[in-house]
Amino acid sequence: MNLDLNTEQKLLKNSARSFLKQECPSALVRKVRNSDEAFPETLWKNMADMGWMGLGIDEEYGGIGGSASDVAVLMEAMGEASLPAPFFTTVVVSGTAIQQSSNEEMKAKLLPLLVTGKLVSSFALIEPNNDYGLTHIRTAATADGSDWIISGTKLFVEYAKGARYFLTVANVEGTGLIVAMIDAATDGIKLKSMPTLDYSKQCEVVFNAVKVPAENILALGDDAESMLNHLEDICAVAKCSEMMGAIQSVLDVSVEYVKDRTQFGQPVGGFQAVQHHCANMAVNVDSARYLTGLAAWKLSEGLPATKEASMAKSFVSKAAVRVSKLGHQVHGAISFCDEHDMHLYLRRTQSASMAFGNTEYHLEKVAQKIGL
Amino acid sequence: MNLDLNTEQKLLKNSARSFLKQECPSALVRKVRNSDEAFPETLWKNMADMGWMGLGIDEEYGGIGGSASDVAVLMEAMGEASLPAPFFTTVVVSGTAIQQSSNEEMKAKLLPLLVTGKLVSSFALIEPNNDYGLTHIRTAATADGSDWIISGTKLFVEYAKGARYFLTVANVEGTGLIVAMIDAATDGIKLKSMPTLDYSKQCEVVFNAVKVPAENILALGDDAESMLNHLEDICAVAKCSEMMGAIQSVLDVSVEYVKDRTQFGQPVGGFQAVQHHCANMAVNVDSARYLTGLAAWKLSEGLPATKEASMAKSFVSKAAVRVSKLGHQVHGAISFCDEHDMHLYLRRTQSASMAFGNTEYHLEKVAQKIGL
Amino acid sequence: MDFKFTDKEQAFHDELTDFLIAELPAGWADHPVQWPHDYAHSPYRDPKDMEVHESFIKKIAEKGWLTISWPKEYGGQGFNNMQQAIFDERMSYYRAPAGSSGSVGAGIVGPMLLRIGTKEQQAEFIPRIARGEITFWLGYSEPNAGSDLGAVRTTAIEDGDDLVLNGQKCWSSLAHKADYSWMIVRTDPDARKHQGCSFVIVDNKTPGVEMQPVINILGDHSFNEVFMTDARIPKNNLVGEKNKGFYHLMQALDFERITLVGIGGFKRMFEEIIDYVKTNKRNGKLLSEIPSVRYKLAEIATNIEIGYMLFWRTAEMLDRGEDPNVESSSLKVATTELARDMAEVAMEILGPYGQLTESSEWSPIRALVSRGFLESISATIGAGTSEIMRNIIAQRGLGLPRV
Amino acid sequence: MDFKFTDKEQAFHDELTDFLIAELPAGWADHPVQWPHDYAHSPYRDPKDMEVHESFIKKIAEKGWLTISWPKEYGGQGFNNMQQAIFDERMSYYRAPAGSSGSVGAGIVGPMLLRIGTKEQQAEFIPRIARGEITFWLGYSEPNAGSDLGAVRTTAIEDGDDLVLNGQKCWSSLAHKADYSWMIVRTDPDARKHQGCSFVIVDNKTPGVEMQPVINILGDHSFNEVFMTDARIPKNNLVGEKNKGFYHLMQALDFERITLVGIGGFKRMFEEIIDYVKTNKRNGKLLSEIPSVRYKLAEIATNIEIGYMLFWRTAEMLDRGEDPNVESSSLKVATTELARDMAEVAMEILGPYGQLTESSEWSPIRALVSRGFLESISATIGAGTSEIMRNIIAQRGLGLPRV
Repeated sequence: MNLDLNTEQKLLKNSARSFLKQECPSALVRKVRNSDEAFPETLWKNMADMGWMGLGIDEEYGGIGGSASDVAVLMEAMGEASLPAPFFTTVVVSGTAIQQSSNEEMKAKLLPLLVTGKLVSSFALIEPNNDYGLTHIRTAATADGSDWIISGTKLFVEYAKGARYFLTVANVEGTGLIVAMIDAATDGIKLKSMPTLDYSKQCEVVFNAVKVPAENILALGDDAESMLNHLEDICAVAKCSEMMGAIQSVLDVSVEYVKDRTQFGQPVGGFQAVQHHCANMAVNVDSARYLTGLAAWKLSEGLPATKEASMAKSFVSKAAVRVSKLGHQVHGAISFCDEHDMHLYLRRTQSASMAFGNTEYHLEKVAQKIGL
Repeated sequence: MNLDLNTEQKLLKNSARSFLKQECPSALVRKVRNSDEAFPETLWKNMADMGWMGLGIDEEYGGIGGSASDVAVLMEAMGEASLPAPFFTTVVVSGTAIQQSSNEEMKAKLLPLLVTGKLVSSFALIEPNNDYGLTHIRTAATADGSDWIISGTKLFVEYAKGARYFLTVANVEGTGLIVAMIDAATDGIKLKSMPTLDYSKQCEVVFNAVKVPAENILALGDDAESMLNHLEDICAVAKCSEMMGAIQSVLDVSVEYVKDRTQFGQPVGGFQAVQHHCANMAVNVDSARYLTGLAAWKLSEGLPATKEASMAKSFVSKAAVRVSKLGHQVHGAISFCDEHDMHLYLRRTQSASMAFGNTEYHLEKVAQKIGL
Repeated sequence: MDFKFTDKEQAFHDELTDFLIAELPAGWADHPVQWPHDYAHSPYRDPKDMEVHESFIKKIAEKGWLTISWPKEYGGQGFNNMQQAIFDERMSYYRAPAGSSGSVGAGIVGPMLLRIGTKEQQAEFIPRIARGEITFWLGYSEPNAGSDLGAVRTTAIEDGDDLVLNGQKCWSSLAHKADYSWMIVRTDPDARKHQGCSFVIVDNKTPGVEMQPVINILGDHSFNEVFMTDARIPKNNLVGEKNKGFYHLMQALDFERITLVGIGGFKRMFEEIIDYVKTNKRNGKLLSEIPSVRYKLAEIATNIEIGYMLFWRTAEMLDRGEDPNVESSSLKVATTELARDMAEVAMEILGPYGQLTESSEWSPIRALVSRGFLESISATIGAGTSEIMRNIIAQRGLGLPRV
Repeated sequence: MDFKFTDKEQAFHDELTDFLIAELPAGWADHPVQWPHDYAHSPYRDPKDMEVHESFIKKIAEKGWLTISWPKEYGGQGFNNMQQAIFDERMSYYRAPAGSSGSVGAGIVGPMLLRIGTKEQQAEFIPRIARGEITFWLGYSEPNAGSDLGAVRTTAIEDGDDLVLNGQKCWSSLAHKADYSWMIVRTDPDARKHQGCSFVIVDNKTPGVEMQPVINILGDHSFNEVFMTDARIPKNNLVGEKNKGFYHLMQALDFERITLVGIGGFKRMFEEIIDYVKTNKRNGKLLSEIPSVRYKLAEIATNIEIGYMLFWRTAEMLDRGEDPNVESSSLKVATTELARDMAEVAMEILGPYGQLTESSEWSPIRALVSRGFLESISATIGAGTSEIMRNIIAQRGLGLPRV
């Protein structure tokens, strides 16, 4: 048993942190937020040059391999930096989906582009009738010769404006779900901004009788179901890692601040109430770290991971927001200013806590897995 | 608006507190706990001499009248003293039920006994199939000429062994509920102890074809339903008052202790963590007090009180246990000894929190009342 | 206990309610953009709403209701504090415009001037506050004096008939939109920490007073940094006893904690959430049919009721001539945590929809929840952190030692 | 991160599991009456179970497993701390008898003697601890030294070859059933608070050592007050460096926090609750079908998983030669709060049935929940309150100042 990172992961973590500190300071996060661009192209290119887009992608497609635990390390560093770029939807979600697919054509076509950063992909799942999960998908896919016609509205599609593909889930009446890579350049696609508190440039995406060639289908029926179930674990753990990065920063920044800030003639970190807030943050951060690590490890080992992924998502979603709020509380008014970074963590953790199933959603999954 | 007690209530409170301090010290609570007697007869007699059994009972039956708010004052003092006697089931529950009944015969027969302390009555509601509420009542009442035959098992019947009557809820197939005063001396009644953590001498009561004369029926059908609904509010508020008394004591005793107890060269009450525990206790106690007061006032005014009663029960049930536990925490190990009184409050609040509907039960009632 | 208004109070409650329904434009409550217990003060998305806002304040001022608990001679109605509380509750319930930072003038500065101001000061400021003509900002916090207000360093040194101010204030809410500051300054730099401070009124237009905007978490300009450099104010603007500012401050803080609550806003916001869950489906089910949604909202309803009672209690105490020092602290702890809890519960119920920041067809409740989530972060910090409030409750309320 | 046992660890885990299943009577786990993380120590309702208890301890001692992480020369197996942790987990999961206060000897005194004891002390005590022949009680708390152990006043003054003890210990768990005390005493009464203390081993039979029973919240005699009046012990019984007892104490407390957890007991208790809700109806519905029951139990399951990882972490650190001082504090905070939460959740789920204190046909889960509810009150207090644990995490873990 080793509850630390292994040597390669430590290296990866350090290099990711120093890269992002340099290339993705919080000033950039604010700049992107205030601009119309979907994400900073230069940063994206530099990330690709670091080889990150190949993490978790098989070597035969130009990737560098690596496990879910390695991806977790990177996601954590990105959470720490509030990365304003579509790594998660492109590499983690779409990369995993394409690799899992039996559609060799898509793999050969898209993965080499993806690993070099030339392909940005977004994930179009949620619909006006639902808030998460695979039920109530009304976006319809109907066969049209060997093609498919897809119509429906998708919400909360992150970084849709910069995407070249939409990894899309639709429903084939009577058959079940279908997972398609829809080329963003196809006729009949309309985007509308849905600004959210985490600055992640989410969009409403309307597919109006969009023609999708058969070769763009990643999975259908049972395959689609099992792909999406696996993605659910992957997404949950990745979001936990992202939150981990954010709250580790919250803790570090807070501890530093309360050591320094003086009130009533002593560092505020000397007050027992502040100390206990910080201790609670630390216990939450540690607990979140090990739970996330356990789930990522199970995924890495190819073991059934749903219980652990859902335990992590249910716990970290709550813990991360709790820690973020405590971070604000020990900072006081200064953390309520835009110029301070504390709220960036709060925003990121809050949105991540709701993404891909909130606490109750995942508690219900845990309940099922423990035999209830 | 007056969020304090009125003058009469202050007098009642003071006299009740000093009476109980004298007549019902915690040593008596322990003595009764360790003995086979259902409750201390002398104490009961002295309480009757104080006129308490007539509180809330109409003057025409020898009572002294008084509102739900007045009863709340007394219940609070009894909670403070962990009173080991059936005032609640006799005066509050049975007294209210008999008065509300249109059975003038029962009123004339039982109320004069009740107000003089000569009648002890217990409340037999819960059954093996349920945990609270009026659903799933399987104790069956069948007509037998002008009499009724009642069969079934009741659980958690407080002070059953000392009771002369059981206020009992049964089901008449096809007709609905029936509320009866069953004479404890009737053939076919068996009692078995169900020891609980609050020392309240609860019993399982088995009615085996018990013959109940028609004149013992307090209500039937819609009348029974409306009587029981009213009783539910009454019981909820009385239990809140009882818990209030307990947690006010917890707060008072704790504050006194932490001022006195020295560790690390200062009173432990000087430590911010302890201060904040105490502050949290105080805010909870105040909140519980006003919510309970509001519900009791609504009952006193004859206004619809279900929303307020359920708000109070849902909140106070949680707050009281929270406060009791904080009381233990600021006391440390000493409160974990039998000889210390702190656990008496914990026991009383925990059992009361579960009695007559727990937090979720009452939150659901609140939800209905706020239009959900 | 008795939870009924007196006939007079009830009559005022009803008159005010009728007035608000009659005078506010239909559907007005959907215009202000605010979460209960906010310190962020950016009330409207549509700038045109400011016209309604200003004309409504005039109407309220005409009724003499801006300052109803003040003596009639000072432009008030001579009503009691309970009626003042009823006014605050009704106004906040209807989200009626209360004047840009008007509450600081009418809620804090006015009552303080009536208690400790000179006749001249009362004559100068009170009628104008009552008519809604002038507004104030609170000059308390400084970079090194946040929770520890005893550490204020801004000095006000006598020089002839003037006081010369030097120093810096921060987190000065809406200072840039106000006319005057109600400021605590150090008048005896040699005195010990909690001695040597005094209250002064500072005209924003005083030469040497400069402001820098600070953008808050919501992207709004509500805070300012205010720099005083040899800013001269008349000695007459010193309010209360010189060097006894700290004693006055305690009372001023009580008023602040009570004034800021806006208790009716909780009820109104809650009603909007209730409406939403009763009319919106998710995953094939009305949100209101989900048991955990029902429990959570019932719990919020209960806590709102508690907030109301803690609020009425402070008014009741003021009417009895008591200082609700500890009670206003309990009120603040309870209602600010409620502001956060309600945002968090709403977020949980709305799922990803809760995070939307701009009104669109997909935003529940005019995208107020994401705003409330961020806004309420300040609730447990501003005007005394929850930690300071708990210290007060423990030390002043329960008599635990100051160590 | 890697959450796999090594092959050797896994083999031990499996061997031990097989042993426990084979050697414990069928259905044994239903006999002990205890809630996870209890300090109350009254394991059985049926006195006959004590026979099984004692014979089982002998079997464990024969396997050399009472002290598996000790060097072989001292009767141990020379296993690592992770194997020790596996042993603790399996034993507590199967509710296997661990010896009356045996854990104090094997879990705290033994490891301390191996680190700081003399060869003679090791020779005298270690083999007997390893064979389960002698048991210890912890002589830390005194009437004025609870959280503040620096305030111990019991003195041990040199007199010839003896130390003469005078003073009083309290909350002495199971002292009346043990043979020796592992006691902290003041050897230099003139030194400053945290100096001048030392550890001694005190034979219960020493003349001048008197005990008074204290009945705990559960009605059991587990605590004692212990009075030392001119009690003479050999100087050789002083363990570690004289007057440096406080440095040793920190390490002893770490062992205590880890030893006491009984992490497997959480899993076992939880499984019983799960079984119960799956097979019992209330109001026409299986308890397990109620959404809030499902959520609450899923949350407990998650927190048990966290407890397990915090537990393994301390073992991993010990194996790396690190002091898990902060980590054992996190472990204690997390697991003791879990012990309380699990009792509270079980109480909520069981409703009035949860309060039953004696096994009857109406008592769910052998009436353990009411016991757990009371028992777990002590969890966040004993062996260092949660407040002290949080101080340690903040000050030693995060480097916040001691003020």
